[in-house]
Amino acid sequence: MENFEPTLLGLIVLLPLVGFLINGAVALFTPGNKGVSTWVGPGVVGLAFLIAVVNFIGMFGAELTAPIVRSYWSWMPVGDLQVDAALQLDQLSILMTLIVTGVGFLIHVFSVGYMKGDPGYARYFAFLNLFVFFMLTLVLGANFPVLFVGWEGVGLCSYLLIGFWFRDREKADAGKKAFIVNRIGDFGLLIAMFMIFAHVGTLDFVGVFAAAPETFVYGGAVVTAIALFLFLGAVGKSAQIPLYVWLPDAMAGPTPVSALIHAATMVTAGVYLIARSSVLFALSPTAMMTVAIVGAVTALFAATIGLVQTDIKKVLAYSTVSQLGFMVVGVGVGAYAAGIFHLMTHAFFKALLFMGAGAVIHAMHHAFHETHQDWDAQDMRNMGGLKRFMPKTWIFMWIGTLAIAGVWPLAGFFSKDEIIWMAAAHAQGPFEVVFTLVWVILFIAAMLTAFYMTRLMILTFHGENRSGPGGRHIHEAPAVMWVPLAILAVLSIVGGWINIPRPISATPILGWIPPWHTEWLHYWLAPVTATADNVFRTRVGELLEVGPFGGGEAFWAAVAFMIAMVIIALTTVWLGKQERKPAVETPPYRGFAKVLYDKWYVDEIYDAVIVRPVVNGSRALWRYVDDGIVDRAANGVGSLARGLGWLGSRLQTGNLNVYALAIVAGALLILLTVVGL
Amino acid sequence: MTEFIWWVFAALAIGGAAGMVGGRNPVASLLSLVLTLFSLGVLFVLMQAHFIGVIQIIVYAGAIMVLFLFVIMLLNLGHDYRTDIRNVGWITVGSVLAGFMFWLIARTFLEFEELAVSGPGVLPEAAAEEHGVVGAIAMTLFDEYVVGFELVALLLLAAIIGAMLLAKRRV
Amino acid sequence: MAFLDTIGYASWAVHFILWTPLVGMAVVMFGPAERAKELALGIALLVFAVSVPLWFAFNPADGGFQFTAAVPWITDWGIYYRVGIDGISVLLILLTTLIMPLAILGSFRYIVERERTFYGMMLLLQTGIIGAFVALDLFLFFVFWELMLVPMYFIIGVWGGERRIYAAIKFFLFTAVGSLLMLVAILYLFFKYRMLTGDLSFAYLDLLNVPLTFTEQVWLFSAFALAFVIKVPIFPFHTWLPDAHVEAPTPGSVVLAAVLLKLGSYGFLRFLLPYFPAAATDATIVLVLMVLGLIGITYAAWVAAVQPDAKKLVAYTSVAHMGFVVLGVFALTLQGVQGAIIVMLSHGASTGALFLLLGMLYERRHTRTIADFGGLASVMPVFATIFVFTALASIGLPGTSGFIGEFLTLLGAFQTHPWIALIGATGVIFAAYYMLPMVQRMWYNEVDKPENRNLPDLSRRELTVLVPLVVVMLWMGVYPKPFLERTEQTVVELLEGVERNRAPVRPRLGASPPPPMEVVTVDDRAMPAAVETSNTGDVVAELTEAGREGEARHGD
Amino acid sequence: MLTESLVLSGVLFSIGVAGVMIRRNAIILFMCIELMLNAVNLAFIALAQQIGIEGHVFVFFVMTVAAAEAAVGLAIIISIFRLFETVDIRNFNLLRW
Repeated sequence: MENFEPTLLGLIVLLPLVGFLINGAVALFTPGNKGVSTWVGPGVVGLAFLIAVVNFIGMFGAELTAPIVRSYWSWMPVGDLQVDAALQLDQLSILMTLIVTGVGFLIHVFSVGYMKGDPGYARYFAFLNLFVFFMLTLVLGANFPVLFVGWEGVGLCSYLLIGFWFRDREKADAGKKAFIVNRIGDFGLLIAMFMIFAHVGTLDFVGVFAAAPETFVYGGAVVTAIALFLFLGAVGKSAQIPLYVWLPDAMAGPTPVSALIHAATMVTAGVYLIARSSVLFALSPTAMMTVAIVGAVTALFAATIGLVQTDIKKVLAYSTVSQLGFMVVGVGVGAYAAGIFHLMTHAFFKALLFMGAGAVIHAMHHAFHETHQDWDAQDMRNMGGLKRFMPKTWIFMWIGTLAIAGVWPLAGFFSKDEIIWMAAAHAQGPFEVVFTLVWVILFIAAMLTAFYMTRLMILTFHGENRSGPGGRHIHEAPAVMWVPLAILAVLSIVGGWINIPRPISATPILGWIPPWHTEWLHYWLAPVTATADNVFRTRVGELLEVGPFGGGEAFWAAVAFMIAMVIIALTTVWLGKQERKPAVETPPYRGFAKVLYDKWYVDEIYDAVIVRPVVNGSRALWRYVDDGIVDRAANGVGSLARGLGWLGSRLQTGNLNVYALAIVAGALLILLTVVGL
Repeated sequence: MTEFIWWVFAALAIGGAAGMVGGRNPVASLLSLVLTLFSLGVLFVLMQAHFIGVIQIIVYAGAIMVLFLFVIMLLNLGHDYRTDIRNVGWITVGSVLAGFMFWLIARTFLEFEELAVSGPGVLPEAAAEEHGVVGAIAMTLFDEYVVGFELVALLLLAAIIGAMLLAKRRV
Repeated sequence: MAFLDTIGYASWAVHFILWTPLVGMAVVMFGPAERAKELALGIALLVFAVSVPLWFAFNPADGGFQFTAAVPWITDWGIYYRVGIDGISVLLILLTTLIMPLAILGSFRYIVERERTFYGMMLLLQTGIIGAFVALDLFLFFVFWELMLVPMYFIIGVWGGERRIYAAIKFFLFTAVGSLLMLVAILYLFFKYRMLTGDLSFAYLDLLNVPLTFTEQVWLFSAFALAFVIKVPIFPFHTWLPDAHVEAPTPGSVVLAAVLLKLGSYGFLRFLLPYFPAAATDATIVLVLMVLGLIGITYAAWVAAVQPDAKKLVAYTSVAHMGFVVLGVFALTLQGVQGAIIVMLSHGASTGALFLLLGMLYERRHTRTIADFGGLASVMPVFATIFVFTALASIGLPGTSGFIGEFLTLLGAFQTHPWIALIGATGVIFAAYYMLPMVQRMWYNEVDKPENRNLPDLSRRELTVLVPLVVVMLWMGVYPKPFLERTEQTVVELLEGVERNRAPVRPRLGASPPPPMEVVTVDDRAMPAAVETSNTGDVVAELTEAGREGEARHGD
Repeated sequence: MLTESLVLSGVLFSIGVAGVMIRRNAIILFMCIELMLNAVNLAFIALAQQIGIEGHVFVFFVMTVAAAEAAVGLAIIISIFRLFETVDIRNFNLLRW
């Protein structure tokens, strides 16, 4: 290893915190002062990004084989438990840092335009900076507790930002729901930490992952339990079945927040956690299978809901859940690099799509505001034909759509197809059938993705405008908003070129990508995932070269590309011909579409099966157990004493003769005991 | 002779006591009690307690009983002839308990007499020979029990004030 | 440090902290009525100022008692004024001295009648609490333990809400019942000690050496435990708490939640574990207590979630938090006990702050019903910020004190009772379930009540009250090492002692020359105290001599 | 005469006891108490012959206390009478349950 010294590592994390403090102070004491927030908010994140880039360049040349851990202070030193407030710099964490600060910076810049005119401007940037701070703590933390600080911290910021317009009860509710559901995941992460400490005796990443292969029995119950509890944490944060329900509701927050937190960064924390703990998962085939199944089912399930949603953000939200399912499958089948790869590309194109949607909503909102129309600015049925008014946004969003649909040579093609292929390549060992099934499901989900994204584009940008009188007031977004979109659009195109699978780069047409290293990300992340890969290789075997139904990676990638193109084309033609009306005039869905539109009634089922019983149970506990039994028992003892006292008081007749009699009788008793009969 | 007088006054004392408990008219009861107290005074004298005997007659049979009489008269209770003695049941129970108590007391005293104790102190006769009848008590009272004596004086004072306050007609 | 030596800090600090409030009570009660609050605040601040150097003067490397002193009191019964501080009590004392001035400052507007008596009672309460923390003589401890009840009874009963008498009596009876059995147990230990050694002593360290059979331990443990679990309180002895909190005036609630409850858990550590190690490690007893703690965590959280009264809600959350303490303590692991202490401190800061905040709201709106509020965040942003922060600290958000405590207790409990810790960890979910809806209904949503539209934000005085607590919560969350450090050695020795003495009958007394039973840890800095302590044995001997002579004279 | 005196004292005391139980007139109850006090005085005097002059001193004290008691007691009876217009103890039972 070269002599690589991280540059200002602590400052990366600290800068957004400083930003938070400044913006927070502004928000509390001079809420009208927007100038400070405009510069400080994006500025600190940009600076952090620059520092991350410097470090990345340094690491690029250094070929690190072990993580660099910087311990700042001893946080929880209790006996054997020694937890430091420490940051860890390695290939995975620098990559995440780059995504968080890079995409984060762009979204901050976009927000300057989007939130202009909001009375909570400074508060918004305070929360956003705080989020970046926690997210960086999460990805840079050198042990589980520090990661957990970030983990819960981003949950907090998500809560605060979803409920940013807290006057609206629905939005506040959504924030609350997100926090509580996330806490279920946090519970899993906590238990996992306890188990790790109980069995390994440390919570430092370096220590745990080094000791894990020797400490745990391969496939044993302990490591499976740990992995599953970790996965529970990931399920909560990365919105997988059954805890995905908070994410669609989370769209109540400002759209840049959805882009940053609920698409690009926070929700991918679960994927990061699994990749980070790859060793533990690799040691438990059962856990890996569970992860893969959950990811695949989520990918398909969310995609089906996305097919019929009319709210532009809801479509993107379910799309995010679906894409997160892809990533989870990636890390679940042991393709950590593929999962992280998709995480990265997804951060680009989903942030792009969300901010594009944000620009659209922004425009629609202003238009409806001008004409005092009481229409939903997010309902795609009220849009249509926007490409005329917002050509830049239109182009950028098409790029994002093609990227997410997996069209060559955009980023999504490489990352998504790698995951799909990896599911097939891992279809061996004890759960061969399962992985095969996962692979098929992912294929279907990918096709659905192409459909619903194309539908979104058609409904929003193509056809006749359905905005009523407001249509005349729709304008293109300002530069501060479209420039970040442009940057992300470029990244959505070229972002995938860093990790072109070897079989594809060897393929004639598909392999044409000029300057980038083949499978670079694999090499880059190899030091992080090496242990896990070793475990897999020794226990299960080398990856397959041929898929379950024959054909190699390049073949299936080509097939997927073709199918995606066909679906996009067909959808464009089919939907382009349909007649549409604004939301108020559209009849509600019927039949199966309604089931999909109502999200398979999962929220209602949860409400009936979990939420209501808990609330009613709580009320019953209070009324009947606490007041009815416990308190009544306590008061009953009091009443009993009072009753006995009442009985005793009957002796106090108030008649002196009786008292005299009692005295005499008592005196006689005493005399008797003294002198005897 | 002394013994005969003792028995006579003992009988009078018991008779007076019985008369007091059994008498309907409070004034009659009171006079019976005076008789008992006077008899006791005589008995005290017979038992070498000349000073106490005299006080008994002056203070007790005289002053205190007159106080009682005053009160009875003041409250005009003399004419109330409705009996205030409780019914037969109470009389039976009361008598049985009192009798039982008497039996226990008497038995104890008899046993005590058998022990024939004698204390370390100065016997009344000897003291009276040395200091005279009054001096015999005075020597003890003002020497060893002087604190108690003073306290009793305070007690009396307090009782007088208390009685005045209590009996005073509220304005 | 050098400065502290120069003024002989170690020799008088404890006594000063202990007795100044009592003197202050007299000053306040007989001072000018219109200056009562300022006087009381001044005294409380003085005590706090004097107690702060304890933080530095306390020697963390020493697990025993420091700043000790022993002065004969009722020598005929071996009762001494014995005080001392160890790692378990030092932080709790500091918490008390910190909370008191804040509670007093926080009640400036709340208390409008009988001010002198009120502030006098607060100061008396402080003496009682600190006394219970520093007492090293079981009799003295009991005196202080009971002394606390009196002012608290009056604080609730005189300045409370509508059902104050009910609440005050309930509080008093619950606590008194428990403590009476504790008194019996103390006397049992005393007489057993006398029977074995012929000496009379209530000294903590003397009675520690009384050998007990397992059965005896179980009975005495139960007697002590009852007193403590009622105070803590643990399900099903908790019902006095919501009533007391709801009816008590703000400062009463603050002190009750922040400090008074801690005496129960302090009792666990001070008495239950070291005195009855066999009982305290018995699998059944531990299981019962842990399950009760667990019920407290989950059940209280559920019940809290549906309370219409914000103060009652917070009161129930106290039960839930103290459940974590029970879990941590009876896990009997270093992390668990350390975590329990942190939870105690953290709960003191966060719940104290919550009660203060609710009190400030009450001063503005004269209601505590959650439904009467709504949308306040847009009216009072600073208030909202501090409230939300405190609420989040209370539910254990990482980076605040609550997390450290809950994490360590659960981690500690997991080492010995994984299943219980597993269920206990669901408390983090339920914490969000009770706290967030309250926050939302009070602070978010639309401002739908016209009364709420023009409420003033926090005043400077109110900020002064709250900011120190916020700082403490953050400090403990970000850098808890100084706190952990101060308690660690004591806890280590405590657990070692428990482990060593698990076998029921401890053969220490009589069998071998007893270990130095008087205060062993004489600190160099505690010079005058040290002289007194080391001579205690002789003093006792002399006094007994004198007593015998006296008796002989009487015989003549 | 010692035994006889002591027995006499017992007789008088018992009569007093019986009186307290069976009479309802407050003044007579009072008198019964006085009788009991005197019975005890008798025992003191009788025993003083054998044990010492202190017995006389005690009788002296008893008498003073009795005098004080009589004064206060009678005063109480007077004020009670003012209130209830009777001294029958059945009528003043405010202190029952």
